[in-house]
Amino acid sequence: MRLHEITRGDFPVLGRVVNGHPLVYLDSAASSQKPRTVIEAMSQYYARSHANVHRSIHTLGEEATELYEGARDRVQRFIGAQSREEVVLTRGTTDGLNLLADALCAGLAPGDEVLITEMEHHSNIIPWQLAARRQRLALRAVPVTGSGLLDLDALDRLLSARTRVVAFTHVSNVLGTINPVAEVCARARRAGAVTVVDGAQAAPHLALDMSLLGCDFYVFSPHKMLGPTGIGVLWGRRERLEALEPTRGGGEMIKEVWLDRAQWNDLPWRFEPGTPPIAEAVGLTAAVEYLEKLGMDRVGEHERALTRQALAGLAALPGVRVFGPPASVSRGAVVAFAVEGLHPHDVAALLDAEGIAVRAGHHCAMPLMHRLGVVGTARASFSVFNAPDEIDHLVRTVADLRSVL
Amino acid sequence: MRLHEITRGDFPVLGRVVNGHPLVYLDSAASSQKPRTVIEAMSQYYARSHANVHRSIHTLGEEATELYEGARDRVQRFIGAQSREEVVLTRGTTDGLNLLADALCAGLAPGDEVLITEMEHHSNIIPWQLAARRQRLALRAVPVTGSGLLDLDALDRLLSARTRVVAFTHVSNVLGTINPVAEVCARARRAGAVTVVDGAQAAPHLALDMSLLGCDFYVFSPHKMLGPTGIGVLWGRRERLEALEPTRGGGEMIKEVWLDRAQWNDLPWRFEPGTPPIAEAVGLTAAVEYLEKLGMDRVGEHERALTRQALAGLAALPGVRVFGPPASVSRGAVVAFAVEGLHPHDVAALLDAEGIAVRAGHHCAMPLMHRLGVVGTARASFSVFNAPDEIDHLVRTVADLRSVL
Amino acid sequence: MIATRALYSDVIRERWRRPRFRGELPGATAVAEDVNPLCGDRVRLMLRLDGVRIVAAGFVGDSCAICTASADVLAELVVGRPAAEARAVAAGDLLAVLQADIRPTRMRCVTLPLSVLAQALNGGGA
Amino acid sequence: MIATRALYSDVIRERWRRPRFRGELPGATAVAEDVNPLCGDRVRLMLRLDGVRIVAAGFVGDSCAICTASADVLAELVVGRPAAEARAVAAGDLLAVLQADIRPTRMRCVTLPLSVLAQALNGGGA
Ligand SMILES: Cc1ncc(COP(=O)(O)O)c(C=O)c1O
Ligand SMILES: Cc1ncc(COP(=O)(O)O)c(C=O)c1O
Repeated sequence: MRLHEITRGDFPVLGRVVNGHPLVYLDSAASSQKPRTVIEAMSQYYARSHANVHRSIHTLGEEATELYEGARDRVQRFIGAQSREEVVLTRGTTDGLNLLADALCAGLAPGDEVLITEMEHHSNIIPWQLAARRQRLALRAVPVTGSGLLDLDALDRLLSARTRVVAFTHVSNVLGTINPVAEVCARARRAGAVTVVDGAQAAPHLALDMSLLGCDFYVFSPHKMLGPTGIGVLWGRRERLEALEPTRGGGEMIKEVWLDRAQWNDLPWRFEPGTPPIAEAVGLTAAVEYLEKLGMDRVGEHERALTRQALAGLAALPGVRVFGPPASVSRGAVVAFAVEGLHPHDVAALLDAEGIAVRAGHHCAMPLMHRLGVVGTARASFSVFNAPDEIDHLVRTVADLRSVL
Repeated sequence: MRLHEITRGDFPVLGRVVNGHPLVYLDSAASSQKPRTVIEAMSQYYARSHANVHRSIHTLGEEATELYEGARDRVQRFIGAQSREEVVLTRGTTDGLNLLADALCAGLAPGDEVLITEMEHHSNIIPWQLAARRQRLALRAVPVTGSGLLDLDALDRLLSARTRVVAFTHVSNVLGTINPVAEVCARARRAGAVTVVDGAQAAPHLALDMSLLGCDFYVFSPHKMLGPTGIGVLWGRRERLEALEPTRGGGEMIKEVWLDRAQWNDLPWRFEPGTPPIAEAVGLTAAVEYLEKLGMDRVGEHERALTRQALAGLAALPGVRVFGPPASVSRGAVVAFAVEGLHPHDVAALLDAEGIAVRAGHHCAMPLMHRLGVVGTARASFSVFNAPDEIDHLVRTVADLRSVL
Repeated sequence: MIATRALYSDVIRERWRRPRFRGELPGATAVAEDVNPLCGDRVRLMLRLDGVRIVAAGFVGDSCAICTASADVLAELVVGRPAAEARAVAAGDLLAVLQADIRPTRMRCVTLPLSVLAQALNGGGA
Repeated sequence: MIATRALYSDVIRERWRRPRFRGELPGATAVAEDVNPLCGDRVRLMLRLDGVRIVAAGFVGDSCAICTASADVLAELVVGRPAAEARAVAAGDLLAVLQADIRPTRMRCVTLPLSVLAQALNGGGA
C-alpha cells in the first residue's frame, strides 16, 4: 500500500469540500494538516488533565508536568539528541532563531561576522540583521548557484577567523534544495564558528539524527510536521547550551530570585520562561508518535516520489517554469513554479477555484526572489496524506491556466 | 442562580475523580480550566480550516486568517482598546513582558531607571533585570506595606526624572492586592515614565477598559482566563507601539527584506514574527465569548464572593495565617495561606489526597516571599465554575490538617 | 475546465492583460505604496497634481489580476478630478466598472488601491 | 478525615517533626544544593570529610515532609562511611527506612537528597 492509502482517513480536514471540489491540500510547507490523534490528544488533555506545570503538588499538575516533560523525551528520541536537557521547547522556528541570534550575538565584538545564505527564510535573516545592528557585526550571505545549490566554494571564501556564527537552512522552502549540513558544519567548525540550522522544512520529511548532522543548534516547527501551532523545538549541543546566557526571563527559568539578581535554573528550563505551551506539547507528542509509526524513511520516500512526479509533470508544461535543483538531485517536498503571463496570486486563486490549495508569493524569502529575478512564485508542497492522483490533478489544472486569464 | 450553577456543566474536567474524590480545582490563578466551547472551537478549527495565515490565497488560508484576525477584533472589544492595531498577539504574559523590556530599554542610557514593585511575579522582574544589566540601568522596587498594599508614598519618593519605565502588576498573584492602576500611571506619567501593567491576574476577573486604566502597555495570558495555552495578549497605546522598534524578526513582521536591511510591516503585525498561535487564537475567541456571555461584572462578583468566603473561613482557623490585604479591601480571586507546622508542599499534597487542587510554593514571587518572611505559601484561587460548597470543603479540610502530620 | 468566470470578469482579464495606467509616472507629486497583508499584493500609486486637480496617474506593483485591474480602473477614475472628488471614489465604483462578483475574501484585492490613494493624497509615505 | 497514612508514614512524620541532621554544619568540606523543578523543593547538603570518610553531615532547605525525612535519613546513613559507599546509597535504601508507600509522582521528593549528595561528593557547586 502506498502511504496515502494508510493515512488519508486519519485527517479529518480531507473531508472538506472547497468551491465544490474535494480539498487537495498542497500547502504543507506553510503548515501541515493534523491527524485525528493529534487533535484528540489535545482535547483529551484539556478535558482531563490540564493544569500549569512544574512546582505543582496536585494530581492534575503532576499529570500535566509528566505530559509536558514527556514531549521532551519523545522529541529527544525522534531527533537523536544525546539527552533530554538538550531539547528546549520554544514557540516555533522563528522564536528559536530569535532566541539564538540574541543569545549567541550578545557576547560578540564589533566587526565579528555572521554568515547566512541567499536562500534563507526571513526568519533566519531578520534576527541576525537585528543582532548585527545591535552589536555592529557584519552580516554576509553565501550565494546560491544557478542550479539552486549553495555555493560551497563561496562559503570557503567567506569563512574567516572573524566568522562567529554560520546560520543556514537544512532544506530551502522555495527551491527544495537539501543542503549538505554535515559538510557546511565541518567547514564552519574549522573556522571556529558556531552553527545554527533552520530545520523547519527538514524535520517533517527527513529522519533526523543530531549526532550525525554535526551542527551546534537545530530548530524546527511542529505545526509543519502534523503537530499543533504555538510550539517549537530548539535542540542545542549540551556544552553550547550550557555556555549560553539566557536573554529572556520569567517564571520557571530561575532557581532563586532577588530584586537585583537571579540564579538560572538547570537546562533545559533555563530557556523556557513562563507558562509553556502545554497542550501543544501533548499534541507534539502525538504528532511524533504518528510519524514514528509510519516511519520517517517511508514518509520521506513517499514525499520524494510525489515531488518527482510534480516536478516532471509541471516542467513538461509549456509556459511553466519550475525552480530549484534538477529532479535528479534529491530534494525536499516543495515545488515552486511560475506560469507565464499569470501573477502567482492568480495561479493560487485559480487553483483554489478547483479545490487545490497552493501557496503563492515570496514565501518569506525575498532575497532569494531577488536572486531568482521574480516577485514571487506559486508553490505546491506535499505531506504523508497526499496522493499521486492529486499531483495529476494539479498538473492538469495548471496546464489549463494560461487559457483562462 | 449562582454563577457556578450555570457554568459547571460546561467544564469537562470537573467530571474528574482525583484520589477517590470529585476534583475541586482551586488553582485557576496558575492556569484555569477550559469550557467545552473553547476545546471544541480548536478541534473544529483543526478538523476544518487549518492553514497558515496571511499571504494565502486559498480558501483554508483565508478562513484561518479571518479566524486569527477575528480573535484580535474580539480582544479589542473585550479590553476596550481603541483600535485593532493596538492588540498584539504574543505567547503569554511572560513573552509580552520580555518583548517590552527588550524594546523599551533598548534606547535607554546608563543610569536611567526602571521601577518595579516588591510584589511582582518573576516574569515582571527578570526581563527588567536582564535589560538593566545590558543597558546599565538602575532597577528599583516600590515596597509593599505591612497590610499588603503598594506603598504609594514610597512610589513618589522613587519616581524621578531618571525613571523611564514603571512596570507593575494589576493584581498580585499572592496577596490578591488590586493595585490602583490609574493612580500609579498618572504619577508615573507626570515623571515622564512609560507604564507597563502585568494583567495576568486581572484579565480573568475584572472588566477591563484600556481607556480608563491610563497605562501605556498591558499584558495578559489567555490560559488563565478559560483560554488555551500558547498565546498571550499585549495591548499598547498606539503612539507608544508606533514608536517601539521591533527586537524580534521573522516572517510576517516585515514588508520588504534585503540581505542587509528590512522594512517593518504595519501594526500590529510588526510585533508578530513567524507563524502565530493560530488554533490558540481561535480558542481565545471562544474564551472571550464565553466570559462575555456570562458578563465580566457577574464573573467578578462571583469570584469576590468566593474569595471573601475563603478568607473568612481560613482566617478563623487556629494556626492558619492568611496573607494579603484585609477582607474589607476589594481583592483578586486568590487566597494565600500558611498552616503552622506544615510545609506548604505538604499542605498541597494533603489537600490533593482529598481531591482539592491548590498551589504551594513561592508562586514565582520570591522577593515577595522574602518580604513576607516565608519560604512559600499554599494558595487557593477561584474561577467561574467554583461553588461555595467547594470553599467550605477546603476550609474544613485545612482545619483537619494540623492533626495529621 | 476551470470555473474562471466566477473569479475573473472580462474587464478584469482585459485590464490585467493590457493595463492602461501601469508604469512609472515621471514628475509625480504624490506617491504612496502599500501591501495587502492577507495575500502580499503590493501597489505603488503615483499622482501628478496641478493645484488640487489630479492631472496624471500611474501605478506599479506586484499584484494579482483583480488588484491590478482595480488599480488601473482607479487611476482612470481619478485622472482629471480634484483630489476631494478622488477621495470619494468607493469600492462600489470600482466594482461597477470591474463587473465582477468578488468574493468577500478577495475584496481587499479591490480595495488596496483605494487605501493607497488615500495615503498618497494625505501625503503618506512614498 | 484525611487519608494521611497513604501519604506519610510514621517515620516520615517523626523525621519531619524532629529531624536529627537539620541545621548548618560548621566546617563543612563538601556542599551542594539543588531544587526539584517539579515542586520547588530545595535541599542543601553539607558534609565534613576526613580523608575519604564522611564524619559529619547536615542539611537545610525548603522542602516537604517526604523530602525532609529523606534528607535526614540520608544524612544518618552516610555519616561514618567512606564517600564511595555513601555514593552507593540508593532510593531503595531510603524507602526501606522511611517505610512509606511513595507514589511515583512523589519519588523525586525522596531522590532529591540523593542527587544533591552526588553533587556534593563530585565537588559540585555550593
Ligand atoms: C501576576 C503574574 N504575572 C505573570 C505571570 C506569568 O504568566 P505566564 O506564565 O502565562 O507567562 C503570572 C502567572 O503565572 C502571574 O500570576
Ligand atoms: C525554512 C523556513 N524557516 C523558517 C520558517 C518559519 O517557521 P515558523 O513560522 O513556524 O516560525 C519557515 C516556515 O514558514 C520555513 O519554511
